[in-house]
Amino acid sequence: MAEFEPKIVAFVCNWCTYAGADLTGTSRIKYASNVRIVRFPCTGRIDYMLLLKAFDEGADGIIVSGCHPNDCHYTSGNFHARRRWMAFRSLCDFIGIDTRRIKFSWVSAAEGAKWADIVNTTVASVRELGPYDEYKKVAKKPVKEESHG
Amino acid sequence: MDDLRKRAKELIDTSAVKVVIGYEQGTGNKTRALFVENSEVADKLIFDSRCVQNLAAYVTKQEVKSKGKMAITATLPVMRAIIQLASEFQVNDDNLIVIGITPESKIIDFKNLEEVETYVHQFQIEIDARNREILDKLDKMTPSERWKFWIDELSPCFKCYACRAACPMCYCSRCTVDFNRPQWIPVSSNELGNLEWHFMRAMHLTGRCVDCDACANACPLAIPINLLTKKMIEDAKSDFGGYQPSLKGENLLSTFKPDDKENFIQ
Amino acid sequence: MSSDPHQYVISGLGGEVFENTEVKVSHCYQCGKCSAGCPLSEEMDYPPSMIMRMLQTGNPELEEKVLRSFSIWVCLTCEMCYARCPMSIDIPKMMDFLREKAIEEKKANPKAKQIISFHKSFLDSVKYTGKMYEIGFYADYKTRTLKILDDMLLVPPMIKRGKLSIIPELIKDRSGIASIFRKTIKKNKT
Amino acid sequence: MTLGFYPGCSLKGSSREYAESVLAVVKAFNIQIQEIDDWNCCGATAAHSLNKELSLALPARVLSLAEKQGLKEIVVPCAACYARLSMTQHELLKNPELKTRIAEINNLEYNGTVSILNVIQMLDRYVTPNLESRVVKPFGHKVACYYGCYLVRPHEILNFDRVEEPLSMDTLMAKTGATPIDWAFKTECCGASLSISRTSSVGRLSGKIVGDASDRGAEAIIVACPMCQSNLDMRRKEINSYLGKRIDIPVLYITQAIGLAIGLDRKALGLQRHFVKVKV
Amino acid sequence: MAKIGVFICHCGENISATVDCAKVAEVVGKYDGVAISLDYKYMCSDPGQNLIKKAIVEKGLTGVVVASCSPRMHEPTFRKACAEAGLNPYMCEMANLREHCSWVHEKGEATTQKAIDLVRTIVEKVKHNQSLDAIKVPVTKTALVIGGGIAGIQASLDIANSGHKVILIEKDPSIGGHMSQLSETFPTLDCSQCILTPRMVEVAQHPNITLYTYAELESIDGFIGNFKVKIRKKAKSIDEKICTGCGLCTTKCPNKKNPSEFNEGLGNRTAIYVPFPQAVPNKPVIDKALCTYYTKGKCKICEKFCPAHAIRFDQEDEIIEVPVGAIVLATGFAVKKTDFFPEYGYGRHPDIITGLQFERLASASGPTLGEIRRPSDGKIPETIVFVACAGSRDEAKGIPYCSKICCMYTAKHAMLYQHKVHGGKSYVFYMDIRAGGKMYDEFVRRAIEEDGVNYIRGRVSRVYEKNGKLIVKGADTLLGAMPVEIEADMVVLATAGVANEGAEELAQKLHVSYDPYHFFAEAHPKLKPVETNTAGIFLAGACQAPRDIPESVAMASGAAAKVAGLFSQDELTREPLIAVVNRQAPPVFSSCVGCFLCMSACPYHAIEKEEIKNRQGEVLKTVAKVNPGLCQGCGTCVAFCRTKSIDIQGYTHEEVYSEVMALLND
Repeated sequence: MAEFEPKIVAFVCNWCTYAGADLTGTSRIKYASNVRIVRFPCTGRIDYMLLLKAFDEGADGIIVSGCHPNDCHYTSGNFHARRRWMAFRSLCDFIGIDTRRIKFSWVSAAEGAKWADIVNTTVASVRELGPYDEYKKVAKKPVKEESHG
Repeated sequence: MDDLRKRAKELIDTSAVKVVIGYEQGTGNKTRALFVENSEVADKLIFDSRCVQNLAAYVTKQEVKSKGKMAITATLPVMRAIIQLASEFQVNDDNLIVIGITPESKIIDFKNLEEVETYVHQFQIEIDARNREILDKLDKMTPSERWKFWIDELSPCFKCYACRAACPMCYCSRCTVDFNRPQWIPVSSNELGNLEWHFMRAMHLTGRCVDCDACANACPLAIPINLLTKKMIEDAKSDFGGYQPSLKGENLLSTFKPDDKENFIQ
Repeated sequence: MSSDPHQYVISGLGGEVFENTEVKVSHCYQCGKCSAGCPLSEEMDYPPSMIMRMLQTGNPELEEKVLRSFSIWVCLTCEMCYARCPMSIDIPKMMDFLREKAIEEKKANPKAKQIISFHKSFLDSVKYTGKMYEIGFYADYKTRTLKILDDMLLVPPMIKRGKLSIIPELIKDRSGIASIFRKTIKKNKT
Repeated sequence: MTLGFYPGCSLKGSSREYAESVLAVVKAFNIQIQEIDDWNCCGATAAHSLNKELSLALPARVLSLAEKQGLKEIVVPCAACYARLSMTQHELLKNPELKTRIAEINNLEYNGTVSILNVIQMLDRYVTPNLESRVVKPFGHKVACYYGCYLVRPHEILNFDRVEEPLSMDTLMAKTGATPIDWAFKTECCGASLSISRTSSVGRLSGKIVGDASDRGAEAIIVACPMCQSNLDMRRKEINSYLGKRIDIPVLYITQAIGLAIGLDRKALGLQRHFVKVKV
Repeated sequence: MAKIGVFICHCGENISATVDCAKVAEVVGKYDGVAISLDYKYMCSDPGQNLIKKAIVEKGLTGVVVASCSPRMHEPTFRKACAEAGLNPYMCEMANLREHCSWVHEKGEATTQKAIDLVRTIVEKVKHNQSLDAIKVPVTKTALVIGGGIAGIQASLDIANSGHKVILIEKDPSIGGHMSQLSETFPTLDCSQCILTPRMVEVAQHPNITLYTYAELESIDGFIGNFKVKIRKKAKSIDEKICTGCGLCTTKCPNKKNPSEFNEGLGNRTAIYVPFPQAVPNKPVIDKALCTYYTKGKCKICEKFCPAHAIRFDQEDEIIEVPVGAIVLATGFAVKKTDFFPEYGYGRHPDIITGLQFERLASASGPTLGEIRRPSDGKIPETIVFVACAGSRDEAKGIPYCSKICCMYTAKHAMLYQHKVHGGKSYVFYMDIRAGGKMYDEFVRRAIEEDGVNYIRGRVSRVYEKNGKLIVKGADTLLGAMPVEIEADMVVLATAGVANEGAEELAQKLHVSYDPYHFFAEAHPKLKPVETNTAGIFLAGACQAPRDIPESVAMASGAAAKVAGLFSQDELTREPLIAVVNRQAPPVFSSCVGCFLCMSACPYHAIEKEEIKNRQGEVLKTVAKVNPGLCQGCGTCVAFCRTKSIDIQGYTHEEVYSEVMALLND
């Protein structure tokens, strides 16, 4: 049986992680092709509802990534985002959303290798967890019964 | 109770306010909100342990606001809500007088909101023992078990929005749930729509909720949705050192500290 | 650390040093501050910074010289080098490893015989009594090194001052201590 | 709370006056103290020179025993033992695998709950606050406080005082009425671990220390380590022959100096046991 | 109905080697609203761009998706091309098929599928895009230069000479900075003050320069072209207009024993003082922390003697507010002091000094009038030791970097010593000699070869005093790390160059990034060395990293050129990717409830309150409003708004929502 290929959506900021992922490209570092990047001006712009929407629409895992603390292009967008994520993550955990499927990271424009690593480890860990059937059932998304190989 | 009625009459008679918001005897053993606009009606005012509805929810309602300056009988949760609303520019000394009621049913005449704030700040927001027990029980579950718990609990919700109407903090003129470009939250009352609605509401109340339980009390299906906000209060305490409604307007999620501690960002 | 794609790779003895002590010999930029501050460097055949340099080369001949050096035995692990190293290189920890390795490979410098005997006598005392029984240890050490007369002048005044006990104070759990030695040091090595 | 006491081998043998003076001072200040039952040698330099696991297993056994015996805090007057115990604590807490391996060797678990004090930390915590009011015979001498190696190094692990130019002993001695001198060899090594096996080096290393203290007018050298004391005291013949002159300033444990200042009996402090006569 | 054009680029073979571009074009071409979909070898080439322009005109496209490299690379190129063909440039977006797909994945179906997904996502986004117009903002053509050292002086003069107004502020009583403290300068040994003072005077006299000494930046508001800065002019307790600078007060002041900052503590100054004889302005200030009148309430001797009656004890700090269009940061550096190096004994022995103190000893205007004498007893040292890298390249002490200037000034110091003390012995302990620069290495060689300075390769472990000598313990690593001990009379430490105290605070005030050592960060290490990541704020000199004089001057001129370039236009054009608060019927309303939590969240204070009134002028509602000049477009407010009343152009709710939807649903 073919290995389960998780769908991973990445929400990243334009100035650090998007640029870092560009550097992964220019450095020709290979990583898993399961990830799809959505670009935002800043992690401060990333609405938590979008993360839920991604799960609604069938994502198995999510990456949220931006500038390291103190590196924010807008000085403090990432600090706001960090607080919001802390609250968001608590609530997810309390409601029973599998927080292992949401990876938060700081990837700077210089950390091309780190980006590849983040993607690869996320893909591997989500693959290990299997498809997010629990959520898909609630979201009335098709669940492949035998998909976990 | 006489003090309360006297004070209400005085405020109306001197035209200090146009309306006094309080409680009256409702049907059965219930109490309901009373809007005193002339001094005769003031005799209907009551206050006892049954009066748990958070009257602060009325001060942002257009119908009430349009009457003119208001006075409100306020227990501790109501006072907290008033301070939070003031920090969000919804009420101020020009349009609201607070008649405080202590746990011993004594009246406090507050001169201004600053005094209310000082009073409120004597007390921390604390989760009661019964709910703490439930939270502890939930904490001990696996995420999957919690997921099942919440899907089950929330599934009967038919989105009557009584919780929203009862909540003093849900005063938005347009709720996210009513937003349709894009449709963030499914309108239908299915499992997903219910989950997302209550999830979003809990997020919106993080750092703002005054723990008055009005939402859960208002729910016709007795869904314990207040557990969500209580959990957020608990976590705010451990993650950010807690919060208090404050006239300075420092909201928990709209501010930050550069050294906020987290342990999950890689 | 796990996300560091650049694994530290160095072959030879320097690599072994890293695996066993996490000391990266490549971190040394040869400023010489360790050698300058080492109280024993003038008695060493290679001062600490030279040892670092020799390991950096990865040259087997130089590595052999390191293991056979007197330096590693005369090092007192006084930690001065580590305290002042601008790169925080834990040289004493590395020295411990090199000593262990030198004994294992039977390459210990002949001049270090006395020092090694001292350590072994010391540990034997601990092994059999759980503690360092000074007279027994002295006797053992003197027999090992045949330096019977050295220091003997100190013994009577020490006994007079009550500084040496004639009877060893034994630990209760002697089998426990013996088992610790059994599990850590293979018999043939001591 | 009862303070645990790990004397270590020297304090039971060649440096028993250190133990005597520590216990005398502790008693004078009404501190509850209890020797760790069935303790063993920490392995000292010998163990870590020859075998890494042994050098961790021996101290770990001591810590396990202390923990089992309900001791939250132990005082380790010997600086070398203090460093060995602290380094073991550090290594074990840093590396869980190692912790498991050592527990296996020792047949004893250690959970890392014991806090390890050197003698100065112990004095600072329990004696210093009341010291000045207790002084009856101010220790009115110029003293060179000698810290040696293992009280301050490795600093990353011990995190005690400053690694260069430490001051804690000087501050403490000043409270007894002494005048601590500023000198250059506070933390230079005396060569103790080569004391027996390479006596020639020791004359030179210790000689520089005693020489500098004497040159700068010290009337006593104050130490907090049995190795340093034995070396500077018992090896005075080699020291003097290295220096080419006779220097007879005594070497006192800090607890002996404090004991004298608060009027304890000289014999109870073990002063008669020194090789260089204590005339101060 | 949308008419989207999709243009898939092969990027030579960079994309097409792993992505089946033709297939992508084919699949995407079938999507709703896609009017044309084609692939081409080089989209960014002229023919490639012409393909797009032609399609826009011929097909009447409402949106364009270029699937090629990273938008960070060519987004401006393609947006410009679209604009040239008459399509609003913000209707053009890019899908990143190269950096995020073809370069990072192996050739195969999964990679082509990912490319399809990425393009589809952007197509869906463009369907929701709106035409936007660039924002134009006016430019205030006055520059603020912070710091009056050589970098600040040079930047001020260059900007002023290009015809623009400059406000130069300096926290000390005089401009001149570290350079005014130096004796001679390497590699030419010309006198530092001789070349600096004419510049200082020029600053003071330039009609375009307003100089505020004893002044600091209080606060800043605004954005490029439109900053509003508040400057705190600390009270000098002197009426500068009346003071003639005669200096009588400084001779009469009874409070004389205060360590002089200018002489690095090697000399004293009075409480009312001019830091040094060539100071600009050459007028005294009263140091309130030291003055007997301010501390004890009695004295006023200076007032009694002042012939011009210029003393003003009641003077208070003054805050002035000025509009400026650009800012040059030239706040310089400091040298590491205190007991950072206890093993070297600095601060414990008076004859162990820093390199900057040695400059004062060697300077003709210094406390010893240029003779090298020991601070302890005034004797001329017969043996002197220079320790390089005292603090620099020391990871354990938190300064892993090379301070860059020390190798050169240490060689200079040793040389000056040999010139001044005949028969003296000098030693330099070094690890590497970094003398990259015009005539630099020759200079060091001269010290060694001609002046007989002894260079020993090894780091000093310890310095201590013994019998009136300073014992320096080192090792000669070129002799097998042989221990070396030198009995010296004086030791000079080349202490590390570090960021100024308060640099971090200033950077935060200005929203400028800084490195872990608190040096200000340039916007790009190679291509934007004088810009910061805050538009309109530039860097000059050693506030960015340790720099020598020629480099500081070059940087200052570079920053000045950037400022002049900015001032050459009357208006700036900014991207319209900013937040807006919605407005909706009837007639002008908003769903905003006016909770203003967005206000506290905004890093730029760009959110204001706006009253919505009816025809009678009664306030119906107070809502949030975004100041387009201040908003930088981070969108933090957007994610925060509960009523979804704020949205950000270019990344609207609908745009990002449709992106996510399209990503997961094919």
